[in-house]
Amino acid sequence: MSFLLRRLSFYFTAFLIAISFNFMLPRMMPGDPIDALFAAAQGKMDPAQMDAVREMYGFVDGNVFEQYLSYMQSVFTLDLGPSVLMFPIDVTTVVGMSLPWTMFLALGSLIVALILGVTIGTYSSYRREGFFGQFVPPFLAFISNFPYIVTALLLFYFFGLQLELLPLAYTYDPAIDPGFTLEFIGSVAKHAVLPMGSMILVGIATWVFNMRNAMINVLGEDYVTMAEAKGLSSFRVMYRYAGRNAILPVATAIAMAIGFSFAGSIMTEVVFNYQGLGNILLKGIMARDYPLIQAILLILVSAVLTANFVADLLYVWLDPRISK
Amino acid sequence: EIKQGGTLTVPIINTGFVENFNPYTSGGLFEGVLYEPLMVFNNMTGNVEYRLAESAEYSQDLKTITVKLRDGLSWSDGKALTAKDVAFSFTMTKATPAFDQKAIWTTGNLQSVTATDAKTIVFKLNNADSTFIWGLPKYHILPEHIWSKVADKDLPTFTNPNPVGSGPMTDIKYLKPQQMQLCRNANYYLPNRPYIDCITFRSYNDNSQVQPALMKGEIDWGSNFIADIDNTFVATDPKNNHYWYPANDAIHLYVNTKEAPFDDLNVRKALSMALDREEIVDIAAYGYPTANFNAAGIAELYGPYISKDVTAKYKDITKFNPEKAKQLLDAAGLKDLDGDGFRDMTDGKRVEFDINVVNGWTDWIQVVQMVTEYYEEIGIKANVKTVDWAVYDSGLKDSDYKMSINWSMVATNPIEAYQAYFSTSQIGKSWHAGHGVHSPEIDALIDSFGLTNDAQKQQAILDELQEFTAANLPFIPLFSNATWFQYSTAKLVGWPSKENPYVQPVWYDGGKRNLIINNLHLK
Amino acid sequence: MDTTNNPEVVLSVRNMIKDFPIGQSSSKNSYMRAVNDVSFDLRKGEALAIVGESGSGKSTGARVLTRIYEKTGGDIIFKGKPLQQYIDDHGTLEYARQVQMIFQDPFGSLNPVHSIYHHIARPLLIHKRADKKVIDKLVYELLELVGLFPAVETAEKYPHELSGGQRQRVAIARALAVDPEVILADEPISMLDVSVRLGILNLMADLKDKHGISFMYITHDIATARYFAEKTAVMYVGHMVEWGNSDKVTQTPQHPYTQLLLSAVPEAGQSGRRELGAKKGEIPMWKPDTKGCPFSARCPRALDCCNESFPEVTQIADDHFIRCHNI
Amino acid sequence: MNNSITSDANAPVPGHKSEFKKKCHSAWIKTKAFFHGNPPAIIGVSLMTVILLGALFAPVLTTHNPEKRVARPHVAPNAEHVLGSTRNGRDVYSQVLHGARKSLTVALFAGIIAMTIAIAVGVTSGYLGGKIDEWMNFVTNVFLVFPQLPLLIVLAAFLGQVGSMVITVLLGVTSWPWGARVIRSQTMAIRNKEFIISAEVMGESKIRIILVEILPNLISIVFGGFLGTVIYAMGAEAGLGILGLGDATEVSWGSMLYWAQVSSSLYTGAWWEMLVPAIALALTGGALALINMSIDQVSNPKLKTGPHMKLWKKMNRETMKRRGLL
Amino acid sequence: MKEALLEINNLCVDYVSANGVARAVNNVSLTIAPGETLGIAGESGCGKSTLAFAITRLHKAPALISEGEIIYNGRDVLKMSDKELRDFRWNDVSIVFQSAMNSLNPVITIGEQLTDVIVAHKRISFKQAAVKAKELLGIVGIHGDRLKSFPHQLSGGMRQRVVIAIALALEPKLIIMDEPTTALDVVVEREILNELYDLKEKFGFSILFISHDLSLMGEIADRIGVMYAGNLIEIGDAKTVFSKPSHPYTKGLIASFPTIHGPKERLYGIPGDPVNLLRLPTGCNFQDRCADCMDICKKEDPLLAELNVDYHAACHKL
Ligand SMILES: Nc1ncnc2c1ncn2[C@@H]1O[C@H](COP(=O)(O)OP(=O)(O)OP(=O)(O)O)[C@@H](O)[C@H]1O
Ligand SMILES: Nc1ncnc2c1ncn2[C@@H]1O[C@H](COP(=O)(O)OP(=O)(O)OP(=O)(O)O)[C@@H](O)[C@H]1O
Ligand SMILES: [Mg+2]
Ligand SMILES: [Mg+2]
Repeated sequence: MSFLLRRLSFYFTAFLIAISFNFMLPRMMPGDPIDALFAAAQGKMDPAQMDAVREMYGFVDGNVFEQYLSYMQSVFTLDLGPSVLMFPIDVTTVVGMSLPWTMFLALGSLIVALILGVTIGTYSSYRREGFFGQFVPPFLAFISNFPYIVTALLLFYFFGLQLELLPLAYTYDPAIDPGFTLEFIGSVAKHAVLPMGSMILVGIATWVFNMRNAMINVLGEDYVTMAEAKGLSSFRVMYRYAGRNAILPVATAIAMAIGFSFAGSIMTEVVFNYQGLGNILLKGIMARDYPLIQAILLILVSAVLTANFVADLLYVWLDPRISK
Repeated sequence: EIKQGGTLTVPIINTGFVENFNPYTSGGLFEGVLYEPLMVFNNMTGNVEYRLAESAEYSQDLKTITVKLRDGLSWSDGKALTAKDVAFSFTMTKATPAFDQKAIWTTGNLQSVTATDAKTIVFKLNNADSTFIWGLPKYHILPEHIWSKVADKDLPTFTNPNPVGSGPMTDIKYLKPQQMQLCRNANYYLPNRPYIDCITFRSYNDNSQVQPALMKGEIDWGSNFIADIDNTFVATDPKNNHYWYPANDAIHLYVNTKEAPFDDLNVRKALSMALDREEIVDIAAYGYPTANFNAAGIAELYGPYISKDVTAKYKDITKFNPEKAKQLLDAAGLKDLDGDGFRDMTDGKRVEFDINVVNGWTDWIQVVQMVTEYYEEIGIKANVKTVDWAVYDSGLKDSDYKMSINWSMVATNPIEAYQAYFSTSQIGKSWHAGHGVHSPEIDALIDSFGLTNDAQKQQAILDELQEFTAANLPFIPLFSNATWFQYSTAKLVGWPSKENPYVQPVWYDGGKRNLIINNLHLK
Repeated sequence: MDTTNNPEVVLSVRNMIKDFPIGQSSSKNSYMRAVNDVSFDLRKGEALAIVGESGSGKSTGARVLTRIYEKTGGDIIFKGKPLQQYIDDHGTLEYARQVQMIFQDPFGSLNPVHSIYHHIARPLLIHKRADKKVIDKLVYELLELVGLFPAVETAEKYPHELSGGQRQRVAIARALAVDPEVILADEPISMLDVSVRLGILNLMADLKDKHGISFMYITHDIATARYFAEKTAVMYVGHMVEWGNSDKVTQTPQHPYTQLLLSAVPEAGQSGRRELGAKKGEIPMWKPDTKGCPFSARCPRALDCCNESFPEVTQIADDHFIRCHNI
Repeated sequence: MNNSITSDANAPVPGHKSEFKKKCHSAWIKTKAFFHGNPPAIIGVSLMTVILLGALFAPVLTTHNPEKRVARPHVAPNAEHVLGSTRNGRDVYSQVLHGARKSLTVALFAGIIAMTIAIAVGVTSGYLGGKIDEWMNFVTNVFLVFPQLPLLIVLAAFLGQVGSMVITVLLGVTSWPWGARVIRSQTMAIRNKEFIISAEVMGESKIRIILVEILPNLISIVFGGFLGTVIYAMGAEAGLGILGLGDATEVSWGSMLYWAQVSSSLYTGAWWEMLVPAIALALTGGALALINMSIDQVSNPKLKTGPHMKLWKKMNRETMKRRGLL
Repeated sequence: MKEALLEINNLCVDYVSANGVARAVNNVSLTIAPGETLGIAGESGCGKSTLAFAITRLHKAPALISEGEIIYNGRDVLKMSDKELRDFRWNDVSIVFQSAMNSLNPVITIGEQLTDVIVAHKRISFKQAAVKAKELLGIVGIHGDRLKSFPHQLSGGMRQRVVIAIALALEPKLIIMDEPTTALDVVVEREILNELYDLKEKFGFSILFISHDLSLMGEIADRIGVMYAGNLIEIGDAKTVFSKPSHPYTKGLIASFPTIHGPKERLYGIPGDPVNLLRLPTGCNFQDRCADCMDICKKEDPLLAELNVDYHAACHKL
């Protein structure tokens, strides 16, 4: 138990550091949202109006320490103020709108890539000498080194534009009303194929290699040989005796991968105009929408920390050797 | 015989739609759609298209404007739209400076707005200003019976749920993050208008996504840069896919004349002569914009106002003539002293400067890249400097640049552009005034424009300003931007076009799009 | 037993205690006592064998002596001076030179990325035993001394190119390089092939006899203890329970634990089930405030007092000591 | 004893003259062994060699100035422009070679920075342990759980236009924690190895133990981590470039992709502008990944494959036949 | 001699490595009778474990059983199909691995590791198997509650017993024990040996007992085989191998063990180092270390010759 407590306190401290950093970030950088707003308006705004607008958005200078305190307060009350980009809508609302999609995209692709990768990794290490084990992993290493965006663009171009097989944008067909209907779910699935597909393509190799390395270490262990000597079926040996142990080191990597997956989703969302966090993050950055950027970073940090914590729990659960 | 019905689909570049129908904070999404303007100044035809207003008149001393509304106006909820609403709409922005789009209150020229009767609104000004009226369409006419209920301090964050407007489309059918639809206003003041039933906004990230949407026929009206449009868009359906790119704002290279060697007029001339504008337009901008050979600071957008004499007189300056440019530079004493292929100042220091351009504005970056190549031909070392917007912005305003690419103002009348260019009061405030060419006479000349309502006198002033600009050359003209306008006649017709240029087809201008929406109908 | 001033005694340990923290809290009971009240003398040219089962604190004792671990209590007297004083006078490096350690694992005690030459040359350089110029010769001499021929070729090899026995010889040569007074050999042969074990033992015996080096020989193989060492000490859960002349300890064991140990040793020709003279039981974890005799739980002769106090030292014969309540 | 060692210590001895030669030889043998029967290594290293040579000799190999307009926009590959021209009329072939220089430099230096920090933190923390370890480990973990790429995007955007220098440093200082963690755990494993303890007992200084005794044992994971970081940095540079957060006027693979994207080269049929840098990236990344994979095969003895496996298969087949099982 | 339970004829096992093919087991022939304990002794790397693995055909690449046959009850193990092999394993021959403590999967409860072998071979439910498992643990002196424990929660000795319990699960005819007690303390070792004596009495299985501890071997085995560099160099009844060894290596080996009780004198062991399997000399493998090496030893491989009834050794001197 003290193990978990210690981890928890670590996460909390890390969280504090992260959000403090989050606070400092915009204040260290040049330019403010109003400038950006001006750039976007390309001169259609009267300069005399700028200060008024600045005030409207709440960008008035003040004591940094006071700002910090009120920022902290806003973080813990989840009241992050209005977004600049979508003024006067609350950042919380904006984020709440896109977060589910990003979670769906990032976690969905992570899970699919994980399952596929682990399966392929297990198999390719079991049949290491065969064609599969010799060629599939290097091939995947190759595929996954296309940058996210390029993979996404290529898929977008070929499947969306050329073959017209799959939709080009959005999370679902705007003509359909969201709800628990087959039509809606189908539309969501159809719209997710390309963005998820590109993320899976890029992500899968990591798991193949992680799993393969872990498996190969485990396959040499005595307990696997013993399981074979016991006359168990090779399926049981592969999954219960070898895979079960090989998944352990892979489990720690999952938490880490969540950060990467979110990063990947930023890129893919932009390409596929997927209404997720990444999409608005990038727009928010361009617009210097600090409240929005801060909120999204906050969410990312919390997500990664939570994922790490869950991974810790998972590890404790998976590995009985860790003291409880 | 005009058919009623049909839906217009347009792309909106944003991060998704949210429930905010406040016209001042929703990024211009509803101007001319949900909210009808008082009038539209049509720069394409030179006419004033009266919308809610029936007329607008200046008093003799140019200190009073009397606006008369049409008969029988009503809000979409059926309540009458009166002069009181209009007066309220203008007064409201006094308490909310952020809404004061043209700073009519903040800069103090507007004294009062009053509704003298149900149809008449009177604007009283402190000083005579014949240009004041051009700012009126920027203010949204809002129903007093709704907006007066909102406290002044809450106005900026007021999201105006269940909006009531006077525009052609006021019925919000649905709003999803990626798409929203507005349908016709049953109480629209024009009979049978709009012809179309609904307008659908689709959200896109950027041009690169609008392009495939256009190609696949998902949208009817594009206002975006589309690469290689003939092949990618028109070719997919030549009968219905069209584009028309009339000239828009003029793009110049701004030169800081306070610094050597740009303080030498001949050097500026040489830098202008070194450029092959046709080629730049052709390569860097796919040939869509029009090269600008007018050294007078304005371009095709202001066509009727351009002085032919001035253009002719200074046409050599804008003609591609590297040999002449070299001669001028030689004469200016900029010679290659150390034989590295680049010219040096008389003190032996190489002439080398950066051309500022905003990071990410790729069309301009390409233009500037080409410019540097041309300058290299005449032995001038120029570098492309891509900077963040904030840096670019303050550079122009604080005159902290040697050369910077920039656009001129799009306004109802070129005088506004000249105001921004030369008024001493604009130094440090506008991007256009940092070049260092100013004089009290010019200030006076510009100010005199607003004191008259006589078109001929005004033109004379403009001619003089053009002459002054061309003679001093603080801007090296490059080209007129294109007005990006792609349209599909697959479903709807009535678009403005080269053949029927009834308005400049700018989606992002509420008044102009209002005219177009009113003109579109089923095929 | 006070032999502190005996010139023959090189290293003398008095009531040494070593605690290890367990868990996070720092209360008294969160320590385990790996070594408790251990005293012995190590004479010049003499070997002391420490035997005892796994986890009885043998290695810990040796590691305290080489200052890998800090002692918790007791005194270590080196060459007539308390250890701290000796170090103050002569420096850490000098003590490190005088007291060398040979590790249990010949596969782990040589750095796989360095040649044998490096392994032998480094101590010579650290302790400035030789000039860079003449160092080669010294290295070869050392290798030959421990029976690694041809020395030049061996020196160029890497650890993985040597067999276990050869590696252990390198480890010995490395210890010898700095001309130590004391060598602490921590199970130096337990990982070796049966056929080469004896070679190492004989080599150490030669070094002891011919070069006067004192050995502390740690093992749980009581037969080799008797074979190699003049003196033997038997440890159980951090305590010395019986010690003295090796033959006496192994031939006439008096402590019930020693007897148990000896009775368990397999012997050819004694086929069949052999009852152990002790109860089954787990080895206790010794804490600073644990009372009694550590063996009491398994002891067939346990008395009531065995749970109360740790027995005093009793001399039962010439050079034969035991700590037991029930002799 | 004392005498036996130092007696004729002054006599000259045949030195270790041949040591260098021998080292070279053994290095050669090791290299040969590394490649033998290790197709990933062969493919990876040859690919990488080609790419590196191309980058190194870019000025000689290129046909055009990569930063100059030398053709009409979007000229399809032809004899004059083997890989076509960009929208801006630049020669794609020349650009991709020159771009390699920038992209690889960024990636390599980011890798070096990251690995240096990782080694410093990892080894110190793993070896010294105690409070120092606790703190360093904490810092590492904090860095580790930070979502790096989004952060990078934000940072890059806030810094405005960022040149390759800034990207290098940003990538370098944000990519080290993973390596540090792996190195730390390896160091902790090695720290308790007897050869380290015996060096300590011998009186080696801490710094020497870290540098001479521990570090060489970590070579393969350091190198593996380095390659991993390089791959990552290359992808991240490209990603930032494509998002327009890099310096579009520099010629790098990232900026090439950026221009390819803004000029909609795929839609306009100018696939070469997009695909060439993309494939260059993928090839380099793939090559590095293959090398990394082959290093794994060498450093992890259980992964060892080689020509002997072929022999084994052959022998196995023969015996199976003999037993009538085939 | 009784009908053999297991008969190994001319078995050869090769390890194919990058540096060449090493023959870890060379032409080994032996038999094990029902109820007999055969000890295989020999130093590290001489091929004992390799031989043990070969019997249940556990070798994977790069190891290869290249020659010979392994006849169990008239069937050649090497010719069995995968299914037959799975049935044969553990039902007929079970194996206690060297370092048996590590042959338990650390993340699976010992209960499951016990029951799954029963379920895999018998048509019974997990519940019934669990009852049986509890019984088995009781046999080796561990309380049935321990079924839910993970291996790390048990001491080394207990783990060793669990492994033995698993080996007994299907009551096989032959149990191969590869150095089952080397990692343990003498006291624990003794406890386990006692257990083993009892079990053997109860179940009557044969044991192939592998160890390099000759004293232990002399105590437990009926017959002893001694291996050197892949060859079986001497095999015969335990007493004779111990008291009157024939092969110089066996002699050396026996002389390498100091005893507790005997006279204390200097022992000489065997000089030199074990041979490298990749660079075997022509002739006898032991020639370099042998005090009585003759010319013929350098030319010809000595063959296993019958010296006595059921007593074989391979040396040119004999
Ligand atoms: N660094 C340490 N921290 C905590 N406990 C330790 C440490 N080193 C040893 N111990 C504990 O101290 C006790 C004695 O260990 P030590 O290694 O001295 O035993 P040993 O007699 O050498 O055993 P072996 O024969 O297995 O080597 C053991 O219970 C061990 O767990
Ligand atoms: N996987 C392998 N690849 C190559 N050679 C191997 C492999 N496994 C074992 N060997 C070699 O085969 C020989 C016999 O090994 P084996 O494990 O059978 O020895 P052993 O007699 O059981 O030794 P120990 O007493 O140490 O267990 C050794 O020389 C060893 O180096
Ligand atoms: Mg020990
Ligand atoms: Mg073995």
